[in-house]
Amino acid sequence: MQNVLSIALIPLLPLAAFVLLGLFGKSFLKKAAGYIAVLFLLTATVLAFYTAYEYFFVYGKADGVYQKLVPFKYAWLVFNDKLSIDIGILLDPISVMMLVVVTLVSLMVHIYSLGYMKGEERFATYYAYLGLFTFSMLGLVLSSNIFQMYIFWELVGVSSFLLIGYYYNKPSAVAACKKAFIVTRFADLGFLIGILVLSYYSGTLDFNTMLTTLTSPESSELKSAVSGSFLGVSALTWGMLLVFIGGAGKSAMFPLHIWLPDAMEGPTPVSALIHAATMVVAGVFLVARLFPEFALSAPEALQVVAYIGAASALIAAVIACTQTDIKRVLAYSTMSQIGFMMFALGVSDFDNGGVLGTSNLGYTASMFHLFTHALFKALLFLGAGAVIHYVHSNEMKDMGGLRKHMPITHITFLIACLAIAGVPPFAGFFSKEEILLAAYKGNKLIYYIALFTSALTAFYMFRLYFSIFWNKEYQKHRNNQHGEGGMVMMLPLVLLAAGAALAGFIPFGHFVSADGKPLESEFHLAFSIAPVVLGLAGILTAWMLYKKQNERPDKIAASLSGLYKSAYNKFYVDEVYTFITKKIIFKLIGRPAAWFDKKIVDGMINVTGSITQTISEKIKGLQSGKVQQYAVYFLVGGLILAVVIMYL
Amino acid sequence: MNLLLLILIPLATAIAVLTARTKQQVRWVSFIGASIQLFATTGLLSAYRSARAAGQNAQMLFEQQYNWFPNWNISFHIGVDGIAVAMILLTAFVVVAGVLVSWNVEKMTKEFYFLLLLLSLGAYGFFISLDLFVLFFFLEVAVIPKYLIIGIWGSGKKEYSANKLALLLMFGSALILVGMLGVYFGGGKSFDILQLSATKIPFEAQKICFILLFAGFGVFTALFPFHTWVPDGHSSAPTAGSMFLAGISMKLGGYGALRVATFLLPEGAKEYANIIIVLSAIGILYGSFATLMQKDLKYMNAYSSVSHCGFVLLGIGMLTKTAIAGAVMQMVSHGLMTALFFAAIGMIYERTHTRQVNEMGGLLKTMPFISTVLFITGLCSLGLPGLSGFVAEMTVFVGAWEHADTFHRVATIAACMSIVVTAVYILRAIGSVAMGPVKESFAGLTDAKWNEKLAAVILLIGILAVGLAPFWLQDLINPGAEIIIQKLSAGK
Amino acid sequence: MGVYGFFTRRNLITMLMSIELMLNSVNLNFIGFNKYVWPNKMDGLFFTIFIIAIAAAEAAVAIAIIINLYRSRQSVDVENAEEMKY
Amino acid sequence: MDAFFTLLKHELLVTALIFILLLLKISRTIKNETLLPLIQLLLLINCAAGFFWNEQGSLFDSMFYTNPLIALQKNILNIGVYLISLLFTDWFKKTAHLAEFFILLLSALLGMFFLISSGNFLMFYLALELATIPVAAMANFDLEKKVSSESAMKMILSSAFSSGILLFGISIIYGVTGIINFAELAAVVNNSTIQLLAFVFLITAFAFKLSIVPFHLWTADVYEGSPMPTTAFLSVISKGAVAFAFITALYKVFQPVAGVWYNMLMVLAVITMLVGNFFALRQQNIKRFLAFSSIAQVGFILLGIGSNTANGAGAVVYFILIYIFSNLAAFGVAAIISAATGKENIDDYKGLYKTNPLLSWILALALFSLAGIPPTAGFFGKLFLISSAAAKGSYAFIIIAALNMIISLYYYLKVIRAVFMDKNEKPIEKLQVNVYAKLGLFICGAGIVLLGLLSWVYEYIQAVVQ
Repeated sequence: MQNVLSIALIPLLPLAAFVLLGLFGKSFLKKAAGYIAVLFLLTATVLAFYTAYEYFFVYGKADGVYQKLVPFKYAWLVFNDKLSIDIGILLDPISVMMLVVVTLVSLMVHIYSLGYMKGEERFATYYAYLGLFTFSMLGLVLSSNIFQMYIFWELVGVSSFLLIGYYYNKPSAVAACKKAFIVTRFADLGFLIGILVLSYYSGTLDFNTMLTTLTSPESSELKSAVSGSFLGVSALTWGMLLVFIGGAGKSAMFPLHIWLPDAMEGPTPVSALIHAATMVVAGVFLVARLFPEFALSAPEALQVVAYIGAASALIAAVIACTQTDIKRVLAYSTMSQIGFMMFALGVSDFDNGGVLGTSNLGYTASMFHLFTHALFKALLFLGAGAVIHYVHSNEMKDMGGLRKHMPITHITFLIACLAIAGVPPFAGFFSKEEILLAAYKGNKLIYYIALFTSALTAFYMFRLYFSIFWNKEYQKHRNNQHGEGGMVMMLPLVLLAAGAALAGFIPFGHFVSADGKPLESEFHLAFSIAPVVLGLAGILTAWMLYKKQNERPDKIAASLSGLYKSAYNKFYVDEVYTFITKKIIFKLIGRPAAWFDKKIVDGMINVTGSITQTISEKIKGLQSGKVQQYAVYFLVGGLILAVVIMYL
Repeated sequence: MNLLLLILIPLATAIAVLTARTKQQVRWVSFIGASIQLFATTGLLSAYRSARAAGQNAQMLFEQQYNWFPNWNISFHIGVDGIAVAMILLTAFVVVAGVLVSWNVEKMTKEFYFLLLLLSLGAYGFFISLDLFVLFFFLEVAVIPKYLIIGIWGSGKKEYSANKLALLLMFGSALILVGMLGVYFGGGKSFDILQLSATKIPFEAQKICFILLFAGFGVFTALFPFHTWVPDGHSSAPTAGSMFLAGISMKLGGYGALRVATFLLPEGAKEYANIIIVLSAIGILYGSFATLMQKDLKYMNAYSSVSHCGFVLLGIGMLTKTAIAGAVMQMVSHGLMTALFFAAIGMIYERTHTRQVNEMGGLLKTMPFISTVLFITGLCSLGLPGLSGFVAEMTVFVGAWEHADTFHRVATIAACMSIVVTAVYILRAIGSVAMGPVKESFAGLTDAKWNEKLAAVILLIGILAVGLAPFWLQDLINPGAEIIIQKLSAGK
Repeated sequence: MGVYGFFTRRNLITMLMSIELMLNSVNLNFIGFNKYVWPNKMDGLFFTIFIIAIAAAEAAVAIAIIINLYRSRQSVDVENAEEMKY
Repeated sequence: MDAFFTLLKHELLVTALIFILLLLKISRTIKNETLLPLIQLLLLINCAAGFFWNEQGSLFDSMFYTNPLIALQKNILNIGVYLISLLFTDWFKKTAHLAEFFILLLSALLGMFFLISSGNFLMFYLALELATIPVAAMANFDLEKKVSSESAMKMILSSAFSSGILLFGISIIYGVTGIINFAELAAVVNNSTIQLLAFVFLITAFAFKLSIVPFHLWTADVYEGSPMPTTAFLSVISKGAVAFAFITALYKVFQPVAGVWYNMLMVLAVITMLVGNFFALRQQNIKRFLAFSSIAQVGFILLGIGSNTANGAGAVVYFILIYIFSNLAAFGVAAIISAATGKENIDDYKGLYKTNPLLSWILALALFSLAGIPPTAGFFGKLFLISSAAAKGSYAFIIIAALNMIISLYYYLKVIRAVFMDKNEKPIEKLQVNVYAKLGLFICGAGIVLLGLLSWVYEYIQAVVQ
């Protein structure tokens, strides 16, 4: 059977790297920091692949269905008889897949960073942070308990905060990391309350138990959860929606996406790790993890997931067309692609012909896309990193014509662009086709949105590509001494490029499906024509507009000025948030609260004090110093006392 | 394990401090005394665990009883249950750290340490006493040292703050006193907690006394709207003073509210639970929003203490076992965390001579250790898993969620919201203190010295021990909480 | 009468005399009660005798004090002796 | 031994002391430096002797009555007087008429002993006057100070006025019942209007002595003007004695009308506390400050007296014992400072801790004890007083009393603040405290700390009371 230790080591190795480098990275491990981290992660990656092999091919399957296995569980914090946070390991197709993805991408980033981050003062710290992040992410995907997931969820948040804020003395980086953390934190609040709701109704925090209590129609918990309602929506749906808010926050779904572009302030490999492959897909993973509950018991919530996903995909794609910072373009493209994964889940069904009457293709497609996207998006970011490393700028206007200067980067970047644009036979094509197919089966409106978006995707990706590598001729700076980057930087690019090119041929449906049963991926040539053609049209447009330096893009931008401007300004979502936080929370709640405290509550105490003082001042006249008056008071007092006693 | 040791060690240390000649001697004597105490408390922990494991099921262990004022049925009755052990451990941790952090106090060093030790003596005594009178005695013993510590060694408008603190705390004790007398006469003329818990106090008396007792202890633990001593007191106090105030003193209130008000007066507690919940929810939110507007680090932490202590009261008000266990955990966690936070602030202040957030920047560069400590406590404060704050807050939330009605739900959600606000202010603070461009005037500053490092590490160990392995703390607390709940449900 | 005198006179000696008046009224009381209400008990008479004796002692001390006051202030007016108040 | 000697032991001893002093005074002139230790020694012997051969019984046709409780009360007063003789050494050394001062003081003490032991109105009145008139003379002992004679004048006039009222009350009772003996009177007391009127007049006399509001107005002026030892004597010994007598009178004689005076005392207690505290808030002169604070303390004593239980009586005795230690300690420190520098204002105390840590700590201890803060004995004393009052269930009064503790803490802290926290350009320089005063302060300090923690003191008192 499974070897618990070998699985447990996968997250623990990065953690060990974190602890080692965190404690000693500044002193005697300074030189070797990077290599130690890479070594640890390499081991973890190997173990992850080994685990995947073992799970998928050796023991994972029983009766043709992939099992949810819990090889390890420890009651970490027992709340009451039913509820407890267990730290455990849950193996099922998606967690095993995620293990592979996370370790692989992380390893690539580790290796790449050896070159990219060379000479940084806090080199060891950087690797420590990477280790912490990888650990949290792995812990998250292996969680057997929803609260355990929340724990790692938060850890992911904080480690991403650390990584984004790595250049801590750059004010924009500080602002960005704060923003990232706070926005996701806000979403986590939803997640937390969602957990509370779910745990209350399901009576458990354990994923497997929750699956049985909340999805089997006979369970009493399910009945009470569905019957208990608030504002006309069942409690369970509320719970699922709240959980989804958490996922949406991490996955930068509209309107909680605002942190993502800003988060590009981190070092570029970090962007690759966080935004391409791991953290942002945590939300997707969460929805996938709870997919049976969504699909079987709270289909309304799933609808919401679908629409939010579609809207995010579209909006992000539009914005991406207008950005000039290459990392921001990639960031918005990430958001758009995550949107694809989300709505793919949203339109899916638990099994073929289930409650929604559609197919369960979406689930598989979503996971497939997650997988391929991780590969090509990591590649894109790392490529962009190489470019930035070379030209020392993020802005498109400083680039152009780089294909001759950095040939390897150019080729790999092109492969990635083709993949994301959905050009066969690259990986993105297969996964996107499945998504579109699922959408077509599930929800026609979303299908058309998706279709349009994928065309846009192709356009903006190639706008990026042409702007960087073609367009004008690159004026080499005099101070730019180094070349494209060393072996350590190119190796990951090549490896990932290979993955991006070939991953599409994996029969993904065999391994990952909503109900664990193998799913034959459908492939209709006719269906593929529309997306591919549209994608190619997008590429063509980009070619016309950006291949050579010319006036056309500006003209088009001018003719669409309203849309362009609002898209360029990210549809002013940031401004709305600023307004809400600055004006409402700070001015209308925070300041009055502080004022209230200073004036009213404090005032109450001080007034009590001053009243006492005033009384004391007022009655001082009694003590006049006149002995005769004293006697008068004496007598009057005595008489009053006498009267009171005698007649009352 | 002889519990008397717990008050004799600080007492002996305090006397030894008085006889010490040089400042250096004073410091070492206090440090050694506090460390011995720390060892004694860990010894207590293991003794307690082994006694429980050996099947001793009495509510209180290591009981001792001496007649004190037989005329009033007052006896010097001491004993501990798991909750008390947890609080004692917390105190020991904070005391050692506080002693270490105060290494630089040059002004009247001997008196300073003497008062610190006296304060800790009061806290230890409070936690082990099983007699209301003794409990009250120790509670009050701890008041005046606070006043003097703030007033003499404080900064800013220290006299005002010291006065306010002393008077408000006395106000609290006055309420407690009256409530205590009510319990005494209502419960068959006994001050003994165990005896009282066995007698049935009339409902009417319970109602009145509960208000008095809870409000009284509430003052100590910053129940809205009696919290105003907290910001001023904490911000004016010297570092160790703030640590003790937030880390220990506020816990006296929480423990009292639980052990005395709730445990002895279950009917009253049920009657007024909703009011407590409302007040504490207000306190939580209001404290966190007020924190948003603070510019002074100490004020920030003080207001956030108001918010965090709200969780303690919320947990108690929820009257479920999980919530009460959570409240106790929150006490432990908050004690460690704020103590560390104040320690870090103190270290920073000692170097930069400012506590204004916007006047600092980039301290991570010049003092990486202190900044990291600040950062970790900040994370603990906003409830990061793996650190103690998370465990405690989640336990309170889950416990609170056991009530199904809308009222409790709304209160819980309101309380949950504070974790976002907390994130905002903590990150704001850290962002502008530790991160950002390095201010030139701070470029030459040095990092923590050995004593400061040791203090921080000790508290960090506590935070991590709770955060990473909450189960041991829970094992400690749960039986105690269980008994309180039994009493609550038996009252019907 | 005595009380009235005590309240209104400003000369300390006169005030002292007023007090003596008050005491004498009490004496009258005692003697009167003794004679008419409780003729067979002598307590009232004794009481009176003692009151007279004490009053004398008291007056002696008081006058000494007043003289002292006069020495320091050159006045026996009660309103000149209001230095301490509030 | 003859009953006459055992029962009258305290009084005889004091009388003997008076005569010794008289003889010494007449025979030749002795320097203060030699006389004072002698007096202190004699007082110590007197103090110690008080604890032996205490029996119950009455003398002189039950005009004089004593029992172990009364003996205990007298002992307490003796201790107080001994402490006074120690603490105010500085002042005593300077005064020109040391022997006379102690003769007066001891006469007053004698009066108090008789007051406590009095079994009849005649005795009561005589003792009261004996306890008052010498004190008025003592108040005038700072001959060169204007305020001293002013305070003496106020004292003698007020007290004469008060005794006028008292006598009027007694004469009414005599008129109604024909009885002046307490024991017989107890049998016939009822709440007819005329008797109650007389009762109120009686109470005013006690109230005057105890400075219960509104009969307290003389207190502050007299305290401020008098020399320190007189003030201390007035505020501690005289208060204690009257409180003891008050208990005896109320519990023994007026027990039948307990319902009437219970409420009255509670109300008076509360008013007294409030007014005392409100006035104390603003005082700058330390003596005046202590005067008002002692008024507030009397409020607490009244709570105990009003409770009308053995516990209450015990608590009062206990409290007064503690109060003697605490208040004398405070006065003692003030006296040492005043004797050395002439400074009596709280503002002058700023920065005292820097120069005189020991005095500061004693002062702090004393004030905390007065404020009722543990671990000082004052905490226990106050707590027992309040508890005994609570036994009656009058929680409204208790709450007000408890709140009053806060106000009082505020002004005690004002002093503490001046001493410990405030900075001063020219603090009081380092003072040489002589050995007797040191001993006195030490005894007070030890008393303050130990009387509470060692419960047997209280148990002993309580046992005697019952």
